[in-house]
Amino acid sequence: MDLTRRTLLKTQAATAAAAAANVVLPASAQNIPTGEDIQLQWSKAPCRFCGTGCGVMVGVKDGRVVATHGDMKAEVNRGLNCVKGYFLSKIMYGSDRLTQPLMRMKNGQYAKDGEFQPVSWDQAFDEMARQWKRVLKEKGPEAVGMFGSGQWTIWEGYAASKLMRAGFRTNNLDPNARHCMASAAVTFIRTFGMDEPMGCYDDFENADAFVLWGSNMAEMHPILWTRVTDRRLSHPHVRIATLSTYEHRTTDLSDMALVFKPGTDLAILNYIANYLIQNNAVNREFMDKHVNIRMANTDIGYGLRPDHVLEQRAQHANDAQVSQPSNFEAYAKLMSEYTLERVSELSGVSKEKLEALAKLYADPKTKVMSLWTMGFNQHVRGVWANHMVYNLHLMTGKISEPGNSPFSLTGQPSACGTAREVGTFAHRLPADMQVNNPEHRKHAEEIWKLPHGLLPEKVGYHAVQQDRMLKDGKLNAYWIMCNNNLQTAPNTNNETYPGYRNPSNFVVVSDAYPTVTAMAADLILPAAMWVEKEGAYGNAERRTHFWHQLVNAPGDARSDLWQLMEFSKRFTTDEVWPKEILDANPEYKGMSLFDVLYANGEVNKFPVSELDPAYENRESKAFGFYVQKGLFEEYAAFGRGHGHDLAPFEAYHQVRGLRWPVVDGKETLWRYREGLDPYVEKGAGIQFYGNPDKKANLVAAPYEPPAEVPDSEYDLWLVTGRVLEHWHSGSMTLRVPELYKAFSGAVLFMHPDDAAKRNLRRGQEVRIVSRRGEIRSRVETRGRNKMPPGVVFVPFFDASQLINKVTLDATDPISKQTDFKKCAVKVVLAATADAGERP
Amino acid sequence: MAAGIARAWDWFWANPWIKTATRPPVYLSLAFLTLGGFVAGVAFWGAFNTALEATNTEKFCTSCHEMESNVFEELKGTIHFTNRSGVRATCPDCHVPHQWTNKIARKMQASKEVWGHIFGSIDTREKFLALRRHLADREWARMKANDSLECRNCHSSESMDLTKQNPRAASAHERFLFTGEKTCIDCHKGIAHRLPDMSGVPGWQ
Amino acid sequence: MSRECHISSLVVHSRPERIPAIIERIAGVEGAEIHGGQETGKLIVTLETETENQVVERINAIQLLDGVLAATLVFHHFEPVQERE
Amino acid sequence: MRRLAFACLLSLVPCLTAGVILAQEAPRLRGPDPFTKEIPAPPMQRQVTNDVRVRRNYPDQPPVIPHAIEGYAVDLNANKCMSCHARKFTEQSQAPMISVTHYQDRDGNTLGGLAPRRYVCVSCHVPQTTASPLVENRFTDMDALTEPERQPARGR
Repeated sequence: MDLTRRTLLKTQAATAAAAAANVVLPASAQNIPTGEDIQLQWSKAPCRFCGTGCGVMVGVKDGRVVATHGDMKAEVNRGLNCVKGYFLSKIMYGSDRLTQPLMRMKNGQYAKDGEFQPVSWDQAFDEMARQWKRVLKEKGPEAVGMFGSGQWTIWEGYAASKLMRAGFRTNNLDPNARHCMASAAVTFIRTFGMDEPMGCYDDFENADAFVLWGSNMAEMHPILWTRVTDRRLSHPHVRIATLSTYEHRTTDLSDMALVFKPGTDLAILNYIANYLIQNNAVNREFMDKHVNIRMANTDIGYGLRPDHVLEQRAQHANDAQVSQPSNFEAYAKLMSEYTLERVSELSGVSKEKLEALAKLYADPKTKVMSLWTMGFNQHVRGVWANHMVYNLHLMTGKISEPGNSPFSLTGQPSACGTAREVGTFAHRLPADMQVNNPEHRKHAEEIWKLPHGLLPEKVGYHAVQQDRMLKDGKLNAYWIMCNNNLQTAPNTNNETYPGYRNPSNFVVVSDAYPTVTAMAADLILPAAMWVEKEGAYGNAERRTHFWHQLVNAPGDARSDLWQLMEFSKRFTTDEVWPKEILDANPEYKGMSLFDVLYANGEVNKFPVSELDPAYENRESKAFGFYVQKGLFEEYAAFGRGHGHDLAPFEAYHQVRGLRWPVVDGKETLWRYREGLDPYVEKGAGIQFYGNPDKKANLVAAPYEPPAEVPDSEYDLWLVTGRVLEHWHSGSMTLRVPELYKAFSGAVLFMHPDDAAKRNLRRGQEVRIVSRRGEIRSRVETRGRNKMPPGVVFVPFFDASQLINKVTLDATDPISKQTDFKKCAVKVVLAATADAGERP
Repeated sequence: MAAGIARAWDWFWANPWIKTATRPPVYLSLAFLTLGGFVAGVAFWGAFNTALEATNTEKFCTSCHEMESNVFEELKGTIHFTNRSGVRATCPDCHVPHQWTNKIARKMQASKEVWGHIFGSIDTREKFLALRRHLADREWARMKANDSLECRNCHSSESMDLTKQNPRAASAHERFLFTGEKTCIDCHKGIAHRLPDMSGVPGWQ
Repeated sequence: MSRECHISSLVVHSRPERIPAIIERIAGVEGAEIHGGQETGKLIVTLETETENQVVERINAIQLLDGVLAATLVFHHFEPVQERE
Repeated sequence: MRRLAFACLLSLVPCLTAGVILAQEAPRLRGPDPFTKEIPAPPMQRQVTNDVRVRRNYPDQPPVIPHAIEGYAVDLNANKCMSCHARKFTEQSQAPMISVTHYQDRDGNTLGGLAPRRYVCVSCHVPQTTASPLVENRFTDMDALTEPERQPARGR
C-alpha cells in the first residue's frame, strides 16, 4: 500500500468519523497531498432494491459512482446494508447497458419481424406515436396500455398515471406491484378504508413475539431481519415463530418453525381465531367499540380465464369481493369448525406447535408483530389471508401501538410510494381514491385542472389481464417501463409471450439493460437508473425518501420521467380527447398533452433556479422547470389534510425520509391511536378513520383449497421465489460479478428422498414439467432451503431457467394477484425425458 | 421376606427340569456332549452375531421414528450422505465402535435408547430438541475418549494428502491433528447433524 | 502471516476542559492522528496500525485517558500491505 | 498496461450500442432466443475454496468469503462463522477477525462481543463460485480514478 492510498483511506476514515459526530473538519486538517483528486462527493440515497428502504451513502468521483456504504443516519438500517445494497455501486456499470433506442427494422422501416437496430429518440418516438395514434383511432383508449413499476420514482408513477388516465383516457395502467402487493393493498382498504400499515419499523424494538406468515425475511428483507434478530438475541423472552411451506434461513433463527401443507395457512389462522374465542382471549370491549363483523362470499374461483372449468364451477367468481354484515356469534360458529385436531390433520403441523402459536396471540401480555410478504400475498386467497391476520389483531386489540402490529412487508422499493400512494393500479387514483368513484374522479380533475368528465371510470386491465388481452389482440399499443414482466409473469409461454409477438401489437420496453422482456419487444428505450436521476421512493413503513441525481446516465439513456413527458408532446388534445369534451371546454383545444398535463401552471410552477446547484438534474434542464418539485407538490395536494400529508418538497432532501402523515412537521409512527396519530379525535382512544364509521372490518372467511393440487402424475408442489443475492429477475444483480458468483444460477431445491425416489442425484439435470410448460434445471438436495417431501422450490432470477413457463396464472379473485407459490409439477431426469421414457 | 426366599428356593430345586439339568448325564457319551456343546455354541454365537449385525445397520437404526425423523433426516442434507465418490457413512459407521469389546459395551449402553424409545422420552421433535445437548454431549465425550476412533476408521490422518486440502484445512490439520493436540471431534462438531445449543462448548461462543 | 495495514477512525468524546491534555496524550499514541473536532469536544482521530488487536489496544488506551467520556470506532478498513501491484 | 485494457474496452462501445450480444451465457441475462426455445441448464458451479483474500471494490464493501460454508450453522444454537472469526479464536484459526464495527449495537455503543444485529454473517458476506461473470462490469474503483494518467481518457 503506497502513501497516497494510506492518506486516501485515512482521509476517508476521518471524514466518516466527522460525519458521524457532526463535526466540521478544517480543510488543513484533512491532510491531502494530492488535493481534490482523492476527495469523494458523498450523498444520501435509498437503496434501489427491496421495500425495506435502507439508507445508502453514495460516493461519487469524476461523474462515476465509486463507493457506497450503509447510511449511519438512516433510521431504517443505521449503517447496515445487505450484500445487494453493499454492491449498489456496480449495478449501473454492466457493459451491456443500453445507451440508445433500438427498434426492430427491415429495409430502414419498422417491421414486427425485423432485427433490432439503433435509432434516434426522434425516430423511436415518431414510430411509437404513429402506432399509438393508429390504435387509438382504430380501437379507442381501451386498446392502449402500460405496465409500470413499484421501482418507478414517485414522480414517474405520477406522471405516468396522468398520461394514461387523463392523456389517453384509459385506466389500463398497472404496476408490477400487482404481482407483489395487491393482496395486501386491497385488504388494507377493505379493512381500514386506508392503505398501508398502521405501525412502523419501530415495532421491531417493541415486540415480544414475531410471527412470520410466509416470509423468509432472512433472505428477502435481510436488514429488517437484523432488527428482529437484534431484538430476539438481546432479549431472551422474545420468541420468533415462522410459518412456511419449507425450512430456510429464517426458520434457522426461529424458536418455532411451522411447516404446513401449501394453502392450509388459512385453516391455521382460523384455528387461532377459534382458540381465542374458546379461551376467552377476545377483547370484547375493543371489538364492540371499534370493529364491524362481515362474512365474505365463498367459493370465489381462482381468477383464471372465465371459460376455465374452475371459474365456471365457482359460485361467486363474479362477485368475489362482496361481503355481508354479520355478528360475533355467526363468526364464532364459523370459526368453531377449525378445531385443533382438524387443523393439525389438514396442515400437517403438530398440535403442540399450533397451540403454542395460538398462545402468543392469546396472551394479553405478549406484544405480537405479525409479518408477511409473498407467502400471503401471492395466494389464491391472499385477501382472505390478510383479513384473517387482521382478525386476530382486532379480536385481541393488539394493534396500532408499539410492538402490537400486523405488518405487511413490501418487495419493491416504492411499492407503497409509487404503486399504492400515487395510485398506478388499474383501479386507483392518488391518495387511496378509486377510479370508479365519481366524486374521486371529480376531485382528481380539479387538482389536475382538467375538464369535468375527462377521466375514464372503467377499471382498467390488471397485470395478468393485460397479458391475456395482448394475446387476444384487444390491447395493441403497450408500454412496459422499469420491469421485466416476461420473466416474472405467470404461465409466460402461453399467456405472456404470445401477446408480445402478436402481429397486431406494438410493444415498447424502457429498461437499462437488455432483459428477457426487452428482447421480446418491438422498440427498446434506454433508461436512466437509480442515482442517474432525481428520485423519491416510499418504503413499507410509509417513509418517503428522496435522492438527488448524482451521475449522468450513459449515452442517450434517459429517465422514465423524461420519456413519459417528452412522449406526451407528440399528441394534441384533438387527437386523443372526445369532441364533446373539447366543445364544452374550448380552451383546451389544440393543446399538446404536455401542456395540459405538465405545463399546466402547477407542475411548471417552480423555476430551475430552485435546483440545488450542487447536483445535476437532466429532466428539469430539458423541460425548463423544476419538474420533480412541480409534480411532487401537485401530487401532495391529494393527500394533505386527508391523512396522507406529505412534508414540503425541500424537507425531504434534508432528512433520511419521513413517515406520513407528516403533520406540523412531525411524522406519524403509529396510526389510528390517540396520542400517536394527530388525526384521531381527542377522547376517542382508537379511530380507524379511513372508514366513515371509524371502525375496522373483521371479515370472516373459510379455508378453501388451492387452484391446483398435486395428483398422481404431477406429484409435487412447486413454490417459486427469490434468493438473498439476486433481486427479482436479476437484471441488475446478475451483472455484478460478486453477486453472480455468489449464486450462479437457479437450481431446483428438493428433498433427498424425493430425489432418491426419482433416481436423481444432486447436480443432475432435470425437467420440471407442469400442464403449462417445462424448463430444465439442476437438482439441489442441500443448501439453504430444506424442502419437505412433496414440495420443490425454484428461484425465478435466472433467465436461462424461466420457471414462469411452468407456473399457473391463477390469481386471487379479489386482488388479482398471481399465486406463484402453489401449482403442481413433476420432475424427471432430463436425459430420460429426451429418450421419451418415464422414470 | 426370608420365608419367601426360602419358599422360592425350594420351588426351584423341586422343579423336575432343574433336577434333570443339574444331574450328571447317564446315557450320553462324553464325545457327543463336547461336540454337541461346541456346535450349539457356534450356532448360538452365529445367531448372536447375526442379531448383533442386524442391529448394526442403518435400516435398524432408522426403524424407530426418533432416529428417522430427527438425526437421519438431518444427515440427508450433508456431505456424509452424498458426496463426490459416493462413499457414504451410515449411522453405525460413526456411532458404533468397530472393535468387539467396545462394540458390546456400546450395545449395552444402547439398551438405554431402547428404554427411551419405549417410554417416549424423545418421541416428539420438541422433546428431542430439549434433550439434544445432553445426547450430543455424551456422543462427543465418547468420541473424545476414543480419540475419534470412528472418524479415523475412514479418515486416517496418516493417509491425508495436504495438497488436496484447502490451505486453511491443511494448516489446521498440521497444527492440531498431526501433533495430537486435538482430535477430530474437537473441531468437527455438527458436520452430520444439526447442533444443539452450543453455549459453553469450548471453541464456540 | 502477511503484513496488513489497518486504517480506522474514532470519535473521542471528551470533557472540554481536558481537551488540550487529551490531544497531547493522543499525539503520543503510536499511529494516531487528530483531524479536528476540538471545538465541539468530539475529537476526530485516525489510527494506522498493523493488526486488529492494535486497533483495540489503542482504543482502550484512549478510552482510559483522563477526561475521555467515550471513544467510538466509526470506520475500519484493512488490507494486506503488499496487495497493490 | 491498464491503459491498454481500457482502450480495448472503449473500442467495444460501438458494438454494444448496436445491441450485439457479447455475453457468452446470454440466456442467463436475456433468456433463450426465441423465448420459447428450450435450453439446457448449465452445470452447477464449484465453490471457491482457496482461502485467498479478494480485493474489495471500496473500503466499505464486505469482503467475500474465499471458502465453502456449506453446512455451517448460523442459528439460535450456534454460529459456526464465529468459531474462527471471533476475536478470541483468531489466534488459533488465523482467520481475519470480524471488523470492529461488528461490536457496535444499533445505537453505536461498543459491546463485548458480536452485536446481535450482525449475527447473520451471510446477509452481507457471501461465498463465491468459480463461475466467470456473464458480462464485464465496468465499475472503476477510486484508485483508478485518482491516478492522473487515467483521467482524460474516459468519455461519458
